[in-house]
Amino acid sequence: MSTVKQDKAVQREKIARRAEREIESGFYVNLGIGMPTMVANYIQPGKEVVLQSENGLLGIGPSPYESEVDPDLINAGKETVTASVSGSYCSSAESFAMIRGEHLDLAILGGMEVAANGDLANWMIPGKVIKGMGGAMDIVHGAKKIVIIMDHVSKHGTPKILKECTLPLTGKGVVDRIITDRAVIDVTDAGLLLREVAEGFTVQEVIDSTEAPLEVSGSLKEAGY
Amino acid sequence: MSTVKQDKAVQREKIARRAEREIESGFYVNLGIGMPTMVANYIQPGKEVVLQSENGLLGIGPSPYESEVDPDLINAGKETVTASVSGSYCSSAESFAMIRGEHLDLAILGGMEVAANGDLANWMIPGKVIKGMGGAMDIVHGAKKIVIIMDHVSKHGTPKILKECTLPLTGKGVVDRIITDRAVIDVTDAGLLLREVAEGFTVQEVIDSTEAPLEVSGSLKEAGY
Amino acid sequence: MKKIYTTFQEAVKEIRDHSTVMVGGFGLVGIPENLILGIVESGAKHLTVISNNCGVDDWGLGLLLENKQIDKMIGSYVGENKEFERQVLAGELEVELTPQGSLAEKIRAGGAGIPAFYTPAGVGTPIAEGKEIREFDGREYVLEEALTADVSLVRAARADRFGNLVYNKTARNFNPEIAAAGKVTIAEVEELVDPGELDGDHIHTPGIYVQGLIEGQQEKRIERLTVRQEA
Amino acid sequence: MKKIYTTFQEAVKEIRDHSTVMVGGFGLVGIPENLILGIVESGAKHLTVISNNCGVDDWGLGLLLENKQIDKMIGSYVGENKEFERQVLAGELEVELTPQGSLAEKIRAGGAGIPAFYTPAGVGTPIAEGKEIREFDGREYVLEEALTADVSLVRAARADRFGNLVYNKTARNFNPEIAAAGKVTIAEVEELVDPGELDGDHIHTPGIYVQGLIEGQQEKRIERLTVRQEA
Repeated sequence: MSTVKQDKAVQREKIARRAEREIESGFYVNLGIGMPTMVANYIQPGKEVVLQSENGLLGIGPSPYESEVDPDLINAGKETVTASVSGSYCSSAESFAMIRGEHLDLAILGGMEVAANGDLANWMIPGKVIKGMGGAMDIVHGAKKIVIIMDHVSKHGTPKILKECTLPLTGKGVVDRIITDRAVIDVTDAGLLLREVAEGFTVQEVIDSTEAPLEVSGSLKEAGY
Repeated sequence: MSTVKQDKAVQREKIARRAEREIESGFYVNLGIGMPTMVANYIQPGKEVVLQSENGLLGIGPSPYESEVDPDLINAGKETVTASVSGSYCSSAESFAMIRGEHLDLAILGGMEVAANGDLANWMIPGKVIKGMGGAMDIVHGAKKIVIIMDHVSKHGTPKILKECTLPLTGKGVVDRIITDRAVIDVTDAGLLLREVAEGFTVQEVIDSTEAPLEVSGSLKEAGY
Repeated sequence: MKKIYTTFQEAVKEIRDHSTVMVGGFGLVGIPENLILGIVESGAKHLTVISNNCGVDDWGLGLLLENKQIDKMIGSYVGENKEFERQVLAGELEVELTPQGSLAEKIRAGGAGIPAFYTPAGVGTPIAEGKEIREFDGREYVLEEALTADVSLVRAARADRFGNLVYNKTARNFNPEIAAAGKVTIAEVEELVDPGELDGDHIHTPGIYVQGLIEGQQEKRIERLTVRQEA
Repeated sequence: MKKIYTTFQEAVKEIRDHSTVMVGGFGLVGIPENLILGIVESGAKHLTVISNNCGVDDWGLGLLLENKQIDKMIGSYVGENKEFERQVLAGELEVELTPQGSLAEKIRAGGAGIPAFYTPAGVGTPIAEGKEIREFDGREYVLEEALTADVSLVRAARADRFGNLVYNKTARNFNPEIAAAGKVTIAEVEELVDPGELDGDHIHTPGIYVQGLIEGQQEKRIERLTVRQEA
């Protein structure tokens, strides 16, 4: 593995571990496909958490042993999974009734861009082939708290937290908190509020790599994770 | 039993037996509370019929033997019933999804008044205490065919098939066929069409006891039932 | 693991004066008998109750009527109850009659984050007065809005400590939709079983909708016993 | 008793050129594998297909794409399929992307006689363009209309001859809603069981929604096998 790739993996783990701290015991949580799914690996023992998968599984268990694999049992990322002891199945309409009705405490999703007002873009890039939004547009309206996890800047080094999104939106004003490799930022009625800065970054570095104006919290946590 | 009551029972049986002929083998049918429920007693052997009860039972069986009674198993008239071998249960929202989605082939309901345009009134009489419409307003929109069974005239001898309903409506333009102790009448785009006259009545008697104009069918069946 | 209550009065403690309460059941079948008794004991007043029916004079929600705890009732059929009639005529009780299917769908919508939907039921009747009528594909429909509750009370046959519920036969009725539409939902269950005993393919109400559980002995009164003779 | 088919081509005979067809499944899980092969054999063209996904290049609905039988696809995620991409770019295939929850609810509405409903999903996005936006309780919602199909194809684990269906785990997904939204619904089932073997409390799709049945051997291809090591 190259150093760059290794760094990338370390960075993703750091974000996932920080995101895990958003999950309280007793929570029902939807984790998006990709990096958000990784968060499940870091859930602290002792926390009682029920993970929902929008394809109709409430109570995702660990990956199956080879001998346990059931091709009829997958998560929304189409990976084979198991069900937890409390697990139950439902149809897609029921699953999204559960989501849209705001019965989930938390959804942790990936992002391409987040704007100062909480707008989220994470489903399409004009000019590139459209794959579809899947359940993202429903889920952003469907949990009591929406946390977006992503790299703070693009692979070209440009900010992803913007004054206004440039990509087509997934949802308008839906994001509550952004967690990146550099910072934890809340979306408030007064704009973005910098709550934590990650180890190895300064407040100024975070501000410089964020296009949208950042208010610094009075209780800012430095080297927070 | 007085003669009047006996006559009444005979008349109800006559209507129920005629209504039974509306049911084809393979049909899914909802029978309203009261006289319509009686129709089930006359279903010909050999007809495969599934009866739906809007409280969440698809496949009503016969009344239970004393030893079979389950207080959790009732029909929409709140009578203890059994489930047929094909029987399944569902929630109220699912039951009315089934109804509203026009998956039932036929509903046979009682009526207070029917108008020439198919309007039905069968749920309230102003000034009398309101009991509620129950599922009637949904069911009248929810079967491929709506048959109303009722006495041809009120207990005061006045017509119940009218130019226009005088009572608050249950549904507008919903009735397909009316079956009474005197006649079978279809609601058509051109108005009411007299299809059958019951034994013991003449066409003129039916016309005289019907306020709405009646077209007489070219293939009229006399002494039809 | 959900909160397991041991007294019915404690189980309904979130129901306060002026609360909106949804209660499962069709007639007396599937009603949370003991939770209703818990409300009677609590004495909470000025309630808005959403339930298909309103019990009978001496059982079920009829007990709350008798005790004058209900200000407003939303249901589809209330004809089994003389005290109901008396209070409506005396102007003591407000009643909002709703077609049964619209009631079930309004409650489902409330739990499912759908603020409103169109239905054919009630078009051209007094029920549609003051509501939007709209044509789709040449047919008229009325706009109906969602219903939710501060507290929902349901009854299930079996439950596990995760709040998963299974109903018995036609005792299911309004219970699943009502469980999903309450900000707080308490389930009275006939039997609490061990984790893993309920098959995930057979759960009617997943635990996410349930905040508290209590075991209760049911009377299961029969309104219209109808039997056939043994052969 | 429902019609029991013995060949898949006969089972899909109602699917003709220009038919609208709904197909159950999420990814490759819960798809009616052999009924799809039946459509390939039938050669019916200019189809509108409604399904959450469109299979992969060499399996599931991807086979219909390969065979150029689809004119229009309504789904939520179509990213697993290179031929899909090629046909969209070449203007050979029309695609209507719909948020997954709205898609599921539009199909449910189609089966449930609800012509339209409001949902928050898609407000402020390209998906809401040209659609009515309406405020309820201070929040914006978009109006979405129901979807129905000429023919619905679903897959179940078990069925009886009355058409009652039971699904296995996450192979349930869109199947129950799709079964209810088809004018004609054909179910491919893994096992046909004797009348009375299915518990009435455990039926996922009641027989009223099903017009025909056929038993089929499933390949059940796995898209992303993910396992953990034995301890």
